[in-house]
Amino acid sequence: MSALLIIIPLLAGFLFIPFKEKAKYILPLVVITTLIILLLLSPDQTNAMGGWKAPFGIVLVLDSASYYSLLVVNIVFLLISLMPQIVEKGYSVVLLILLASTNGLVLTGDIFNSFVFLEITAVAAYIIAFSRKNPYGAFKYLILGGISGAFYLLGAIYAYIGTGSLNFADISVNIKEGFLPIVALLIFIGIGVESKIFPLAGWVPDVYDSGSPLTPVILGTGVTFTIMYLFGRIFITVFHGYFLDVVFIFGLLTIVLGELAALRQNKLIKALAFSSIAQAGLVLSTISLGGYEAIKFGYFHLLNDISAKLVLFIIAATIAHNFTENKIAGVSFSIASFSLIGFPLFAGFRSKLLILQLAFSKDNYLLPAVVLFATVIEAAYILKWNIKLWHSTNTGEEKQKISWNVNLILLIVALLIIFIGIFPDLYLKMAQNIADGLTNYRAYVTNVLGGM
Amino acid sequence: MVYYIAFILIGVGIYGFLTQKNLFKHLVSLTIVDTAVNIFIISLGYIEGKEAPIYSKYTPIANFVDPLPQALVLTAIVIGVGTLALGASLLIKVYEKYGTLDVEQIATKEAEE
Amino acid sequence: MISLTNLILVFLIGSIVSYLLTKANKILGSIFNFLLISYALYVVWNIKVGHEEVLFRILRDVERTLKVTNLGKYFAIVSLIVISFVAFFIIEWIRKKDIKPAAFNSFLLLMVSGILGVFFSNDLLTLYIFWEIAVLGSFLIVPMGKKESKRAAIIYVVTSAIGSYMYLFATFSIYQRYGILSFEQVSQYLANDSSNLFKWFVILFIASAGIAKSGIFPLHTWLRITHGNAPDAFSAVLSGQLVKMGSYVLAIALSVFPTTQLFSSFYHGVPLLNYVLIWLGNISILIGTFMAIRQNDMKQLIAFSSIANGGYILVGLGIMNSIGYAGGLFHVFNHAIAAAMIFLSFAAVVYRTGTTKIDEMGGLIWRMPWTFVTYLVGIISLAGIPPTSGFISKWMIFSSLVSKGMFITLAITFIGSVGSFLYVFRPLAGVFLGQLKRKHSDVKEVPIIMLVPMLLFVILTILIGVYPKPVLDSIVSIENEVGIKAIEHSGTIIKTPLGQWNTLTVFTMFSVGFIIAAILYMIFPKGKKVDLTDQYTGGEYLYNYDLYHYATGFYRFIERLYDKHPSFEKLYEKLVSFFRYIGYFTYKLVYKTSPSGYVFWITIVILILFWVRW
Amino acid sequence: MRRFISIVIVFGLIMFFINTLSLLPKYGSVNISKVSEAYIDKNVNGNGGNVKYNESESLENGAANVVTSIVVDYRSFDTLGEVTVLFTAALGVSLVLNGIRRKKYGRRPNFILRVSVGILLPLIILFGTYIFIHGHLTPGGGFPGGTIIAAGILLLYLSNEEFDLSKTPKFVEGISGSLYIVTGLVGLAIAGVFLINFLPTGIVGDLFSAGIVPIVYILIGFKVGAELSGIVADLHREG
Repeated sequence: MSALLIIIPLLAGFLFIPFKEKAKYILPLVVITTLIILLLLSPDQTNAMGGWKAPFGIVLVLDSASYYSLLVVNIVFLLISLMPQIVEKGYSVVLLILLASTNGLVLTGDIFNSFVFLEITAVAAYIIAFSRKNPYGAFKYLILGGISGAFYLLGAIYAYIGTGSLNFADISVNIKEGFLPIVALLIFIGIGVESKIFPLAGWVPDVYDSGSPLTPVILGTGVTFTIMYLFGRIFITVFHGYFLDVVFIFGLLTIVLGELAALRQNKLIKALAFSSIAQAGLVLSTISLGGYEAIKFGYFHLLNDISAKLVLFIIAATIAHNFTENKIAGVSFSIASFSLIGFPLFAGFRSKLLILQLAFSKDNYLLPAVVLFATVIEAAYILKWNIKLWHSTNTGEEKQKISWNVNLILLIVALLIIFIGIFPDLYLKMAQNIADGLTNYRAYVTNVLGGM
Repeated sequence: MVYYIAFILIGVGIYGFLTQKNLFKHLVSLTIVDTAVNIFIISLGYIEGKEAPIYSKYTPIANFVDPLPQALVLTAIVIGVGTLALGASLLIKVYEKYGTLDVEQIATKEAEE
Repeated sequence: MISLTNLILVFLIGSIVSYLLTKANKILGSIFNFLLISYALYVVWNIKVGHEEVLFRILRDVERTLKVTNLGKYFAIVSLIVISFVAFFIIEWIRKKDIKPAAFNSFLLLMVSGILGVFFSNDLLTLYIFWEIAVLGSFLIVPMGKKESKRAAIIYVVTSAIGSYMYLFATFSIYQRYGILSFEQVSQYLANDSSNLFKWFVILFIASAGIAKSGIFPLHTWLRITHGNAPDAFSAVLSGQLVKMGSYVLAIALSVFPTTQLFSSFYHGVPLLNYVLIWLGNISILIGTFMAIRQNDMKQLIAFSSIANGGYILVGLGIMNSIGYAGGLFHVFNHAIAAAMIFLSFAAVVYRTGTTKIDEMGGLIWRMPWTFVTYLVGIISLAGIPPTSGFISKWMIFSSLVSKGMFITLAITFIGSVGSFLYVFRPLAGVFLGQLKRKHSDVKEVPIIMLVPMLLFVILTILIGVYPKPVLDSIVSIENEVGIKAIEHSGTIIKTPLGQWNTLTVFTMFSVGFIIAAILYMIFPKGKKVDLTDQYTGGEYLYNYDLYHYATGFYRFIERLYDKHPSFEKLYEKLVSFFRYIGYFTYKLVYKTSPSGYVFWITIVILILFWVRW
Repeated sequence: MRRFISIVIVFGLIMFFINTLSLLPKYGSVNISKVSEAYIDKNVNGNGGNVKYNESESLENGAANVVTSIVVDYRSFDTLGEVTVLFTAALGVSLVLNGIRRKKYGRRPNFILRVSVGILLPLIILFGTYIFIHGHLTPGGGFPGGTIIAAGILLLYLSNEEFDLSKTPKFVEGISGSLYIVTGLVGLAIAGVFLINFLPTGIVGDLFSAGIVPIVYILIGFKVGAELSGIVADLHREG
């Protein structure tokens, strides 16, 4: 039954290809139906595609981790589909395909299938990254994605040679001991490019600054969450945290250099792109601290970051000048940026505090020092933009007025950020479930291989 | 033996990336890398003295090579084609905008903006 | 009487209410602000010490509690007095200024809620939370001032972020080592902790938040820009009160975790840590004084004086003997009142003339006499001349320095107070004395509502100068609470090892002298008032009316001595541009390169991991 | 200088890959993994074993070409993803190159080409359809068949200037793709499992054997043919 989550958007996409423009109206309907189906499904079930049991056929795993990640991704897509202003002509079909592929990435229990869905997400992302002004950025992203896809494929093949089958649970149980380093390295390269780790994520600023408002919003929130989930699924459940110390170092590098590079940007979207790189680095290094708590707080921080980024990117992409005429956008922009920095009344503060406390309890003094240093820099450039946009005297050339539904969504997310700041257990419970699903790999293996 | 050919081909593809200036050559190197990976996957399935995995008059009983890599390659090739097609169309747009496909000239043009 | 948590909640909700009210009508919103703040002052005034409340719970087992201590209560009363007077001042001031009034009022209340939380929090984490709320509140108001204030807000937040994040680092290392955060338990654990290094690290990092906020030496550069360019009335709050939050944390770091017991005495009973902090105070006194003399913008001049006075407070608190500590605390009160008074008078001057540059003004004494009086009493108290309260605290600090035998610090503090005469006189001469500029001829006195708080400040300073008992009583209670031998004082007599000081006799002497001078001034024939141009100067006819006002380059002869002084602002700017360059370097190298660059980085990562792994 | 560095890097990379050789089985002596063993003997569900051409009856899969059985039946979800990649690529090309007018090369295609197209085109189309109809019996299947048809369409484009498929590839693509999903959904409706093979699988080697495998492969053939000709059409358009 969980296959429906992938099939319905795909079917809608296929049917609406001849009349692309009208797809804009059915996009919200499709997302709502997938959400309803998701709510009807019970969290731990495994569906074998085509009736072939686990190590032989492809298996879709719906445990507590993938259930809540799907919930988050579909809600993000719902919010975006409710804002037709930012979706250009004909791109709704691409969004439908992207929704199908992100759901597929979360659900799949087979390494080659995850490669295929990763490629679908990548191809959809290249199309979204392209806009009149930015063909070169999209091309660079395509080359980088192509190469990383090839390495990911190599990793999958080595895993197949090592275990005899392509199933995640099978790989995690009986991969021959020599294969793990090489497979982990290649998969790390494959996912590293998408999850914005320092040296590999060269594409991020050019693609996020593609001129069309859709690109940063969907890539920065929905796709980032899916990739982070995939990272967690592979490196924790399948590899039992084997490669995480390397990822920790790369994460720290990403935070510091991401923030520094953001310091000199003179375009808001580029600065926010670097901020999302740094936040992704922070999430990755928190997760790679290892242990149930670390993963829980890592995903909690990711949830906060996603909600703040959603607001920031929408505003940065649509109107990037003074807020005097659209106040609601201005207020939600400030709230999101304060939550990003970690001022007390907002969500970001909670997750940063918990991450610091966790790092100290693991006697790791490097991560807090880096996090605090990065927050100082982040405070500098985010607040610079905040002030610039609130107090900019230039009467913006196009008096762009944000339409009411975009304002409404901005307000809802901003109030959610404040609500989480005061009562964090809504996000915490979600993060806890995701951490549960990812860490007890014994349940995962018995669920997939044992039961049929 | 074929593994060495596959690895050397990957090396050639990467070398193509590192040294070429023209963007279209990057696309070609990407295809080289893809084909090299496909060759490597196929070579992993070959078993000495066994036939192609098809039941037919000539090979009625199962005496076959490993069919799974061949199935995976089928998919990998099509993905390569998809990316290539999209890359080619993007290159058309890049050429339209910058008037050249040379990396340095594009960099100088972008610096002017 | 509502509890503290409800008071803070009232302020948080109040900030939204005042936003709506001021949107409706500016004056109504400001009056609402003033009433709310004075109500808070009333609640804080008669809250009994030791009252404790549970606030909410962040880290699983450690609850966040609010507790009223003498120290917290004293600081809270000082701050609320300053803010309520300024709030009264704002009722009139807000109408003319071009800032966004609704946002101004609401963020002011947000900041006050943060301040209340800071002074009454009972453990390190609650203090950090409310500290950040106060920083957020004040950060939102600062950019409403002049053009330069946009940049100033960023520098302000970054410096205070540096301080508070070091503080947070120390808080977490304490929590990880002991599992508790409240001040008493932490001081006990620290007392019997063995490793000296950890104690040094913790105290220094906690004090760093105070250093950043009260503008002590290494992190003092933000004061000039922020105070100079913030909206005028708000810079009174900024320097009168927000800087005191920094002194509060310094007081906690030094006295609540009793550094005297933690460390062996290094010099006449003063531990090495205190000695280092005292020297930081000295350097900031020197910097504050010498830089203030050079300033031409009056608000930036007083900003440097707050750096110097922050240094005095740190020196006072650092000595940790009964007189010195009391002197430091008393100076907190004096400087808060004096700085607020001076900045209010500047706000009044700017309200009328529109500029803060000293050399563009002159002779305002005739047009704005009451503002002149407030400014005069303010600078007398700031410089520490007897009848006002400023003198007592400085005198206490000097006497404790003498009794401790720290003569170099004594010399520096003397230079500081002499220097304060100098730089304080510059705006007096430049703005109020001298010839009245023609464009200011129609300047009238500021409206009554703005005058009332200024004159109340004047009365308060002189009253405390004469009768310091209420302030000294609370200082005695603090010293008992903190465990330092309290100073003995009765009414107007303060006993110190070097002799006693009777404020009443001094005041009577001064008033007698003042009356005699007034009588003499009345009796003797006054000079004939003559118009500027009506004079004969060797055949040369004076046609330029404004030429003879000598406010420009007032202390040029002194400034020439140290023109090439090391400027820390430039140093920090170089540091920032260094970071910016690293960012630019990575951006160019990794993010802006051609596809071959990307592939290069992928292969490099593979090779590194390959080389490391195998 | 740059060339020297890249040579060193490439050499390092190849050494990295060669280092992994020690793990891999020697070329030619790979032992078949348990999964492929099951695919060959068609006993994933345990009721297969010694399949013989033209004799064994109603097996769990029934396709003579084992690779096709994997691609379309055992791992059919992969192929669904696969088809989506091509679909997205075609969609992307049409979005990126949203030209309108057909690009005119301005020179008449030479005589030989115009005449030979008349003869060759039906053969190409016939050969292509043969390939994807017999997908489950002979090597090749939906993908190669579709490509051959698209090559035929390309030949048409080259041979005469005015030829232009307007929107037909989009329709064919859309319908065949959704039909593929519908067959999967029918399986879901009947047996509660997506993409199950609900038709009888007949004798290995017959034309009408192996349940839904040939149907799906024909649909894929149409879809791939339509998509690739769509891409060819877009590349031929202006702008």
